[in-house]
Amino acid sequence: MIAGGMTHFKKINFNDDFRLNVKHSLDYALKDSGMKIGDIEGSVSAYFSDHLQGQLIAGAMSNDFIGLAGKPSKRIEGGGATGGLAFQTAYEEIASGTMDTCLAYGFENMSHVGTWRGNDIIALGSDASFDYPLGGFYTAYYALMATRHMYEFGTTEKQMAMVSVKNHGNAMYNPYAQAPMDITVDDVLKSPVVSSPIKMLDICLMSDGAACAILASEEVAKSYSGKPVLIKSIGSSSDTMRLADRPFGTVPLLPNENPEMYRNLKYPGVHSFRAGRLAAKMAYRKAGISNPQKEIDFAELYDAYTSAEIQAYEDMGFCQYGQGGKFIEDGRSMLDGDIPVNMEGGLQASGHAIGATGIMQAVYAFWQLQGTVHKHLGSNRLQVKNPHMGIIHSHAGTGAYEAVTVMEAV
Amino acid sequence: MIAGGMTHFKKINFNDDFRLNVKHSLDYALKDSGMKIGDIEGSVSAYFSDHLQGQLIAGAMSNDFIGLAGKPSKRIEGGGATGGLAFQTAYEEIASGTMDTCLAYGFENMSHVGTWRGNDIIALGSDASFDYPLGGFYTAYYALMATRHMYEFGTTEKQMAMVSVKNHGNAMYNPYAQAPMDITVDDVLKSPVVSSPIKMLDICLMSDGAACAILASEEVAKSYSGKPVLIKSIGSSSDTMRLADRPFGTVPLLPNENPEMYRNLKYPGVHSFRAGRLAAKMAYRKAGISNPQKEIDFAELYDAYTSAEIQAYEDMGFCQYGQGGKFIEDGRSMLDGDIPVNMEGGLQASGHAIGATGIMQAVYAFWQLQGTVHKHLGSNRLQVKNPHMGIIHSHAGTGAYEAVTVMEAV
Amino acid sequence: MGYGKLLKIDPLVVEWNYTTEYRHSYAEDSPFFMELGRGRLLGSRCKSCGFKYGTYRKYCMYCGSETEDMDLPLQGKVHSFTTCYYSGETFRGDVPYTLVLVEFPGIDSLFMSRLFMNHGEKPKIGMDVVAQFKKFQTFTVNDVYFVPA
Amino acid sequence: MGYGKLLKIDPLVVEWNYTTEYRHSYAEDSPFFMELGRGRLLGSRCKSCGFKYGTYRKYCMYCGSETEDMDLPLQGKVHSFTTCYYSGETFRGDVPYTLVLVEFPGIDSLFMSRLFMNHGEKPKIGMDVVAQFKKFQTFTVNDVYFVPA
Ligand SMILES: [Zn+2]
Ligand SMILES: [Zn+2]
Repeated sequence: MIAGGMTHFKKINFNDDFRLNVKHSLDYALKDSGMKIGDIEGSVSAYFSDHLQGQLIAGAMSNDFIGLAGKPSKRIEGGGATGGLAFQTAYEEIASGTMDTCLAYGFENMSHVGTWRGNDIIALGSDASFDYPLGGFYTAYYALMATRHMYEFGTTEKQMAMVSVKNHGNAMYNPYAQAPMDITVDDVLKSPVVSSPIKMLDICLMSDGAACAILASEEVAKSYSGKPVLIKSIGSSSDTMRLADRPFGTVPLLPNENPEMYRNLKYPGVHSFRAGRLAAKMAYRKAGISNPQKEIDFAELYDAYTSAEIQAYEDMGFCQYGQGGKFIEDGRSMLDGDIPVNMEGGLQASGHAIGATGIMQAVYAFWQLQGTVHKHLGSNRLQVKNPHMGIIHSHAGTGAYEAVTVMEAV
Repeated sequence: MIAGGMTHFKKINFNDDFRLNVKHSLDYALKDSGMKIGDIEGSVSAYFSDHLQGQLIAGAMSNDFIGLAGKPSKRIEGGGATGGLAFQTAYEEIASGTMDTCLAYGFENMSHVGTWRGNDIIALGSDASFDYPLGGFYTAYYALMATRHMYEFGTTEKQMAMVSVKNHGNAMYNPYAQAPMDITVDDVLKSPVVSSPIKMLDICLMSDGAACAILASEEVAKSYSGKPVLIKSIGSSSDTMRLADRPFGTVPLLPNENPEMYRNLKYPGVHSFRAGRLAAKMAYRKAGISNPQKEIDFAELYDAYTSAEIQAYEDMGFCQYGQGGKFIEDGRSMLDGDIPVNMEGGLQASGHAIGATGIMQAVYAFWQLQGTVHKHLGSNRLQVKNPHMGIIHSHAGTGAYEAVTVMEAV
Repeated sequence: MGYGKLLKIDPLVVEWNYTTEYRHSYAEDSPFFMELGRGRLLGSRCKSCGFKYGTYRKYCMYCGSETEDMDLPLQGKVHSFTTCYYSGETFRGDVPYTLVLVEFPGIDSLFMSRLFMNHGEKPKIGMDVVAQFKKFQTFTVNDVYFVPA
Repeated sequence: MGYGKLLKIDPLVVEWNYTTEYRHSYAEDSPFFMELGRGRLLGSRCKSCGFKYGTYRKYCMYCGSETEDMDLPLQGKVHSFTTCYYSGETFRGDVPYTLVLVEFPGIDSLFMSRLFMNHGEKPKIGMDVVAQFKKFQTFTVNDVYFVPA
């Protein structure tokens, strides 16, 4: 990866349409790398739903707007993992020899529809025969998972609130963030319950915004950037769309785990994200990571809900299953912890413009690994100290798709 | 590629939902290759629009239905080129080393909404500010192109009708086809005008259906199939979404062309598909094809409209620009012509279940190159004699995306 | 869509309505929805590997074989729950409501449904619940719901 | 969506309505739509490479620079045309209608619009057409249309 850019994520941005958001993010990345649009050989676009855009084939529209007409392009969709999967697809465009430089860009303008309608539209991304007509919507599905996680492992609402406090607080130093907030655990606990145990301040935002990343083959990367970052490996997996269909089996183990740890755990049930674990396992294997707790220096995890961040600590192997609540309680994912998570605010506070999100994570990770946080965010406050390796992680549909990418400073 | 399958395309299929259509097509492919679902390492799904399905993240739903939960998957979208681009993405999954076997599958159930509403939904795949509100819909856009093609090159409505007669007639011998018809040029010319000069029988169908293709690395392919077919190369490109934005420049030349041929042609304007030409040029270059007229034995071209098939003859370099009408008139794309096109009926008569279409083309091309048409279609009637190389081609949004893949018998 | 209602200028924002009638076929899942009207809650048993699905599914996701219909026990336990105070637009009038995942004895996977309780009752993991059926079919999955046993 | 109207059984097919209000912002294209109300048809000229766009576009697709607004000539020629006897649902009441791509002298790209003619007149490539503006703005691109010159 040789450059990235993003727009300031906003609740409503009527001034710039999705195409212009993409262009703003791209102009930033081009300037940062000294590249011209003509240097880009093709693109992969990412957005979640036609229903949110009120425009179909929106990928092609942004493609010509930014000046890529006449070059290969296609759109990736995978729910909340859309951006993360598009980023991986751009990697594959290069790894397969199709292109030497590829732009991955993602966008979403979620302000076209109201919040309740937005919930409804996103809920149509669950089984339209069996789940959605119950009044199913995504906060409820994640809440069902959180309830069970609390039951299995003793995770508390207070621990969930700590994630919110951390991420909103981190965002105070991120000028791109939509909702920086200096809040307390009590503020979170007292915010209105949306779907028990998930409260308003446990939930990510709906945003208008875009992000992009320019990827290149190793050889070409060197000619554009003095500080490229290596996409070390990609991993992804899937699971059943319906929570009710999730199996009760055994944990796919990471190299630093053993079966004894989970003798009585029926996995994944609805407490954990099997696809997240499988995606991480694949990415770690390809990257040669045998102990993620020691080798990974930071992570951008998919915190659509605070509970999901806690679950992701476990899925990614940052701690054993069941220890996710304690992980945040012990401050290990804090900015000064041993594996800082969502240093820029995550989806909770940076924003969640669905198609853009996974690529936004890649850009933050890129800046962290380059050590250029001061340059892009205006201060060093959020810079992880000398990071060597980081991961980005996103998912869709309570884990129906998950993507984990390992990035390395070189 | 080691196996393929498809459902019978139908105008309405309320008995099988999109997931079951995918499974039917997959079961056929697995049986044909002797593979088990467990042998598939991951998948790429293809469907066009959430608006047509009434179900978002429909890729993930079919993924678990067919038994691929726990494996990597993602969805590709690119309008009418969706299936073609997904097929290429599956190729890249393997070429990039991510997987050794990959399933590409596509589906669309277009009977959820009425035909006029379907037109409206597909029209939202054009610029929602500048084009759609005019009463723009895709037949009209292609008609604007056809009108100009007739003006520039003298192409006639009768030549267009010949394409329809050919494709509907070919489909008479294809049990998978939705609308086999023994019709005459006069029947086509007398069918109701939809958007002048395009008439009802110049237009493809809207279908319910699915298709799938199993791809594998060369090494693995040999262990499953005695007759694999090589994906020789892939090419794709894009163009502006709005017809009004298309430039007036020069023709990207194929190796067997020279600038003298097109001295006075302003290209592409709205008479030709620049993205189709660029996609073909890329695919030919990678496949080492210097004269497509001599080296390509057959083609599955995107005949959403009869005019589009004529335009594609030229874009693909089967004849010079301007000679497309003559190409069909001379019978060169007929079953017994020198480059048979759409031997199984094309979108005109086989059907057009958008996400499935590009993959349906791949399956037909696969059977042709294997020489197994008799086995799959019940007779040898549509089998091209000893074909060595064929191409498949699809596009979106009057050529906003185009995909050309070269396949070779080995 | 097509004609705009002016919402604001600078930038110019218009409101468009988009509406569609969807013909939604339950297709191979039709027996499940039909039988709810007869007071039967169908699950599926794989003819080949024997897996018993708590949510109807005509084909086995583990071995690919066709399943056969089976009556689920009408009594089960709450595996997880949530009470919704917000929702999507369509269900705005229903809040608050409680969703549960139900586990049935001897069945290998779960079933999602609504749980109705008396005022003051609280859902709990492990609590016994029993299926009830709507008298007038809505032809949705809401034709079955659960109450405390 | 959410509640079904029964259409048929075996298989069970229900009809669902899906409806959304979209707040569609013309965003950076707003000046084009606003000025139609003042009888101006805006195109764009690239400040950097000089390309002249017949369809408004705030940024140049060739060099990426910002463009500046320019008045298009109100008279042009038909570059291509089609007459629609069918359409999408939204425009069902409008058929038949004619769409044209208009080329303007000195302008490098085209503009799509509706062409209105007297009964019996037929569109032709190369025919001179002139822009007309709706008196009451609909705040859509239909606020401008063409007639034979
Ligand atoms: Zn089974
Ligand atoms: Zn310019």
